[in-house]
Amino acid sequence: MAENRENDSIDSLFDAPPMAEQERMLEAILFATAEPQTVKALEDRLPHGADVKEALTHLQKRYEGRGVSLVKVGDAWAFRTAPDLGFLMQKESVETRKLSRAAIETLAIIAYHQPVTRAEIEEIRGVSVSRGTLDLLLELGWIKLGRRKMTPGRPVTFIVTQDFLDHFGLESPKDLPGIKELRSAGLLDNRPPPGMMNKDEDLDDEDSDQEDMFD
Amino acid sequence: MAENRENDSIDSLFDAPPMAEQERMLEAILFATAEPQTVKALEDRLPHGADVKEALTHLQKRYEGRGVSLVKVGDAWAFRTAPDLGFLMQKESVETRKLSRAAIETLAIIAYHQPVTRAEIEEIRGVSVSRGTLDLLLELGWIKLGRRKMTPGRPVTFIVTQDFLDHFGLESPKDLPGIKELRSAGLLDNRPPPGMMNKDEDLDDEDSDQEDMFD
Amino acid sequence: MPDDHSYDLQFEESHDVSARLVAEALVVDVDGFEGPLDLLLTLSRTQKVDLRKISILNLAEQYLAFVEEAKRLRIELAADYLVMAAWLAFLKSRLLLPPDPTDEGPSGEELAAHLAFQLERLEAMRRSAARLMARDQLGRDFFARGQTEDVTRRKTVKYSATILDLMQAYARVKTRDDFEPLHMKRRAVYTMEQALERLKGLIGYAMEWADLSTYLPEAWRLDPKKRRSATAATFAASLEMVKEGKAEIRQDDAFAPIMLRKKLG
Repeated sequence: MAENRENDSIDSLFDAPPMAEQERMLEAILFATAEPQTVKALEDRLPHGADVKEALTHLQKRYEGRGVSLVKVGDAWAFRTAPDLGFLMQKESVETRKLSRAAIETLAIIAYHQPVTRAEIEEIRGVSVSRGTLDLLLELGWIKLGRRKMTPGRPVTFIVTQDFLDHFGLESPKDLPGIKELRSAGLLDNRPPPGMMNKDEDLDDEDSDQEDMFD
Repeated sequence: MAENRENDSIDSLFDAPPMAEQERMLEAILFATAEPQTVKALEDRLPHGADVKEALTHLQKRYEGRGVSLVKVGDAWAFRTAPDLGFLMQKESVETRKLSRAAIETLAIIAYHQPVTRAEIEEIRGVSVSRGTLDLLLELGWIKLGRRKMTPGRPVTFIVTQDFLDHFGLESPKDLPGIKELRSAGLLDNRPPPGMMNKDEDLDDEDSDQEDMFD
Repeated sequence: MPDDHSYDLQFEESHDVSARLVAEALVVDVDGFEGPLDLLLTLSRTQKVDLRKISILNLAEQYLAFVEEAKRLRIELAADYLVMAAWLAFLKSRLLLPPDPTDEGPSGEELAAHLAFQLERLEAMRRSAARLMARDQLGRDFFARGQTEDVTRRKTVKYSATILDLMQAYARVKTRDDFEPLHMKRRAVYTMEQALERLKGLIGYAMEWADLSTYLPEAWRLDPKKRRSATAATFAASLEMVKEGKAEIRQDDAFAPIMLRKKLG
């Protein structure tokens, strides 16, 4: 008996730590390691005699339904975000930008002159209209393709959309104020010195770097 | 009655998720990153109406005694492995550059006396502080520039960073070992040499600054 | 100054043989000190008392003995050690002589108290530094998450435009027609008078250097012929403005853009 007890105590010196402690250890290792860990690798790290498989099972259970879960990746183990919370790993930001001068002018011309072709827009603006400007307006859902013109080449036309009307609080494109009204509202005479309002806006007119502007 | 019920259901549409769910979300976010996250940043990422502070408290309690724990670093939070399990992580441990005695003392002086000017550090150590020492501490990200002192010449001050707190496992500079005793013993006072009393008008600056050094 | 540090004003003739021995030992290793204050702190430990109860007078004696010893051994001491020695000699005399009522400066007691404070503070900071470094450290004793998951950033850009923006834009386009038909009809010639007229209106706003080409009227920018004419006219007009002292012009290199701005000052 006495001998037995002695043996016990000697054994216990080399005993593996209690299961709860093994679990803590695995938790810390799996948290801090950069790679998923195989059972073998975990066994090498834990004190001799630890039952890694059992501890992993306990740990997995403990994380069930939590924000992260303990998952098996091939033959290795790792903590991963709970699948239903993946959306939290995306940072969404909304940035409000002003439309470039080229875009707002093109939009205005389409609104006032629809259906209007690209060549007509260019004629009215006096400068070419970049593909990027039209694409942006199409993407915003403010303009769409109208029917083709019955002129040579049957060019496509652009018209404004219901979204456009909604956004600008208009019932119909006919509600847009006319030139006379614009003038009497003082909008036609307050012309800022061209090119001096804002350097960036001025550059837009070249439309060359239109694309870059919206990156 | 009917109206009330309607309001209720509308309100519930905008209700924050239940606390347990908020806790899961924070758990996922904080597990996904190595950097401490400020309460503000966490609030931005959780659904509107979430009570981040309360959820953090719950989460912290949940991890008490585990292999990883939720710790507060300044006004930010992070999961860190329990210090008693460091021995398991030999593979992860990073060999830090051995700091010179001058660097260690300078760091301690900045931590305990912040915001502190270079001249004040020199006054305390009794020797000049080399540019290299401050550069090293800046490079480690443990100190940064604070606001200028309102004394002649408006000298820059140094303060410790969140990285410093994180590195030494401190929740705030108030938790620096022995800081209370040092303060009550007057050893953190900015005591000018006798005969120079009038020159230093920033005397009472010292303690009031302590509070808001992390803004 | 509150006098919460006690120090010994009694000159102790019996000053420690052991302190002398320490001083001699220190001399050999003078490079190991980080300056006079560090040395004073080390010397003060030989008094084997709480730093608050240290005898500054005794310490001054020790330091001066140290410096003497260094001189005897022909050891070159850095200037700040000698400055400290001179100051401590002064302090010693202040502490020993009865105070001179006509003297305005701080008393010996005040100076001694401050030195005691400095020593205690340095000692405290050294202890604190050691305690700080003894703490568990990130990456050594505790660890951050190893497999971080990157947060993907999804940026949504919302464009804003009001009905007013729209109308102003249209007005801008239409006004261009109203006010510039002449240019169209007279085909691709932009006169210097026109350019001068335009530049006079614009130059007041041109605080920064800007490429000459940005001063061209919009309708004259795209068509190469028109552009050439407008560029020539605008260039001539800008020279005119420079001559009048209203503008400054520069070109950094041959064929580099010609830059124009308002004459400053």
